[in-house]
Amino acid sequence: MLRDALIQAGMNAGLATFLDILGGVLVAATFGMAWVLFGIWIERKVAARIQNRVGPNRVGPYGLIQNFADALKLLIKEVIVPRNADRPVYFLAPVLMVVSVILIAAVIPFSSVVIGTDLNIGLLYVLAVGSLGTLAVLMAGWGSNNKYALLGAFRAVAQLISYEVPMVLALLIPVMLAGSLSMQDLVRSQHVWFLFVAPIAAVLFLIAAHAENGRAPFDLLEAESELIAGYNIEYSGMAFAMFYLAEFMHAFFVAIVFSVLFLGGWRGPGAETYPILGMFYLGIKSMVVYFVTVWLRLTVPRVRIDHLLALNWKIMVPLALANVILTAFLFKLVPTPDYSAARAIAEGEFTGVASGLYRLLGPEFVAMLPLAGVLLVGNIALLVAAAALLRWLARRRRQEVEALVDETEYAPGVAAAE
Amino acid sequence: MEITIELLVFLVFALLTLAGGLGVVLARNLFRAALLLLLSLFGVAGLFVLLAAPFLAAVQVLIYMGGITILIIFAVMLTRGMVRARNVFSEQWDLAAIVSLAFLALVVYLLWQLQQGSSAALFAAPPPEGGLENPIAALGAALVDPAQYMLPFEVASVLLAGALIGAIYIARDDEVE
Amino acid sequence: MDLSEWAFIGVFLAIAGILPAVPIVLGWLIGPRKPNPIKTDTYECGIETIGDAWVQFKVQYYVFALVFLVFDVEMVLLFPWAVAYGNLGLFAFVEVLIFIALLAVALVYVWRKGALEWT
Amino acid sequence: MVPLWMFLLVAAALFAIGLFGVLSRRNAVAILMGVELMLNAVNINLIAFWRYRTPDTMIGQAFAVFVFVVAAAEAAVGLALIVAIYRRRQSVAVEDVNLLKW
Repeated sequence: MLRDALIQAGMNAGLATFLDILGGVLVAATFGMAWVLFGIWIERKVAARIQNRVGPNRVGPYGLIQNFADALKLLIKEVIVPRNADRPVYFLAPVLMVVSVILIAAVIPFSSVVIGTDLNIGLLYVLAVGSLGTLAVLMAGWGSNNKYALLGAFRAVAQLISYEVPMVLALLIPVMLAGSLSMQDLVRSQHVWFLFVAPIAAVLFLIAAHAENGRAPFDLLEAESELIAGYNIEYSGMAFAMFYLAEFMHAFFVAIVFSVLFLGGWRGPGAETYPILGMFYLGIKSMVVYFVTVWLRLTVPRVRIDHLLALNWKIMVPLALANVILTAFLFKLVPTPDYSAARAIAEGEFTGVASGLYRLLGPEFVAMLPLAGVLLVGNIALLVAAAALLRWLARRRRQEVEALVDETEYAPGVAAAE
Repeated sequence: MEITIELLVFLVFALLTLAGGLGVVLARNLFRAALLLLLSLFGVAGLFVLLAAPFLAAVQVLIYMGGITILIIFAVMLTRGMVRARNVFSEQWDLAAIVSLAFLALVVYLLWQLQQGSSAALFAAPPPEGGLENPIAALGAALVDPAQYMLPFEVASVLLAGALIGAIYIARDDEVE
Repeated sequence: MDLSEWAFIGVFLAIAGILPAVPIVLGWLIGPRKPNPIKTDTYECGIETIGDAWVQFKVQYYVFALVFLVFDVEMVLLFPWAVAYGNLGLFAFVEVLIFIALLAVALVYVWRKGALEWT
Repeated sequence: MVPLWMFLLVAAALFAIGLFGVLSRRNAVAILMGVELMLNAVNINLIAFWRYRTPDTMIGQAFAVFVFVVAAAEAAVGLALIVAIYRRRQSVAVEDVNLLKW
């Protein structure tokens, strides 16, 4: 749009293209950062409500400009560089951390027309960019040259790479259903929200992405009481602020990506004709998801590292693998939805209840219902089976322990008999 | 030859790749070497994008930068004491340099010969237009097509399973603690 | 293929690198800079640091990285399949079933070997 | 437009650099990094030829994907061996691993 206007104003086509791209980039890149200044305030207010406090309330109305004050304060703080630090690595780490998060914004479809660039490998791009954050953590740990930092970084990396597995496995399901990796295609094929078609994948993705972000209950990356803040212990001032910024931005982007992949993105009544409505819908959806993650963060206590890794490798990964196989099987079992036929019925002559239904609910939605229903039932069945299996395993384990207790002389029954 | 933006971008990525590679080979500190390896791998990913293979670029970042390099860094950390060693090169480094340079010279000579001779047209021509409509779907179909790559696909799974089992078996030999 | 959409990513990469670098440089310029030996010492809860940060790490970290790498590669192989799956026949399902089953066998082995325990 | 020979030249140079690393370094991990560089050089070649010769099939890309698989397997087993050797001998210098040498 901007490009055409500039060319009409008599500008060189190449320069106009560049300015067009630059404009888009600046908007998409600063969007995340601008959000954080506001989002931290929301999060602090929500946290305060949950913990029965007031939250920021001094700087500005309702403490709204508290964050600007904080940012200013961090700006005039000294950036202390430890003597033994590996300087280039030390300073590169926070930059890479922010880059790995901010780059996600390039492919997020904010509405049917507003998208940075619709790569045909969009989702894979998101995953690839996200995996760079792991390297930033390692670099921060090494660059600080501190035992706590390096140990914390190693733990953090063990957690981050572990949870990447169920996350990626869960994302195979939307890709399979949409038949494309492009983010815009993924949104457009959600005639029924993928949350209802593939609930297991949605929940697995949300948990894994939350763990990737390193927030409570998975905040072992910066467990204050064990690792005195982990890999970013030696950072101060603005260098530390960048880690903080990256974490908050990541939390918000996780919410957006979840909305795009499982809650229909910008889809909603009238979103195709009025793209601005689409942005509004996406905003609402991602705010709801964001609230859920903040809620989780503030109410669930931190897990132990062995539990954390066991949850991942012994429950989530097998479940995700079973889910992929089940979904693939059911997907082949049900005939592929015939959207063009459905559209023809909806636009054709009015013949009774069926065509009325198609017209009322939208032809694509009705056409996708059988597939969605079968997959939903399959997902529920898998979940019930998994829960039963876990119960059975837990019961067996408990019986083993109880049998062990009976054999020892410390068991109360034995002692009384003697 | 005309200087285009594409050519400049290519030069940048080529420089990243080669400079990173040289850094990996010459760095005394192994952790720095691993970071320079990242730079080189990133350059290669950029070259893949220029070659119209964005899927492979993403895979390069995901597997190489996010997977193999982390494994290498972990191995560096586990085998301490060698990071800031005095002699990073063996006694035969001069021989190694001669062999590598000879190899490079040979390839350059061959390329030059080809450019002068039979492959002149191919070497100067721009890449053909068109290509596949949906390359990723085509790749997916090719990977499971019995007439194409079904066997390598399954063998890859066997290889990876074997590598995992073997590597775990080796890395966790508990008798030496 | 259209390279212009990748031009966007390229420019984005440059901007994304500059954005976080600017505050750090600003902070470096604006903030005070009064290093002293105690301040720039490595932090270790008050006691003096002995030796390098390089303590001996557990092999367990490496084991998790190993399992992750293998899974990562397998998942990347599955992505093209997932994209194409809608147009493929039942054989594609059977093949991927075998593919994942082999992976699951490896996972079960690692599990039984106790390599997934954090000791 | 970038002509094919430029890609081939970069690949050849990267391969030579990797070769030098493999032949000259003492540390086994560094040698493995050299091998990774060589594998990447091969991948550049594969994709360059795919792009300029057969862009309407998936031959080159499929091949490169399998190179990735092999590289991952090689890194996993190779590094596991290095870690195991280090645990036995407290060294990863290749000249210290000479049990089979005579």
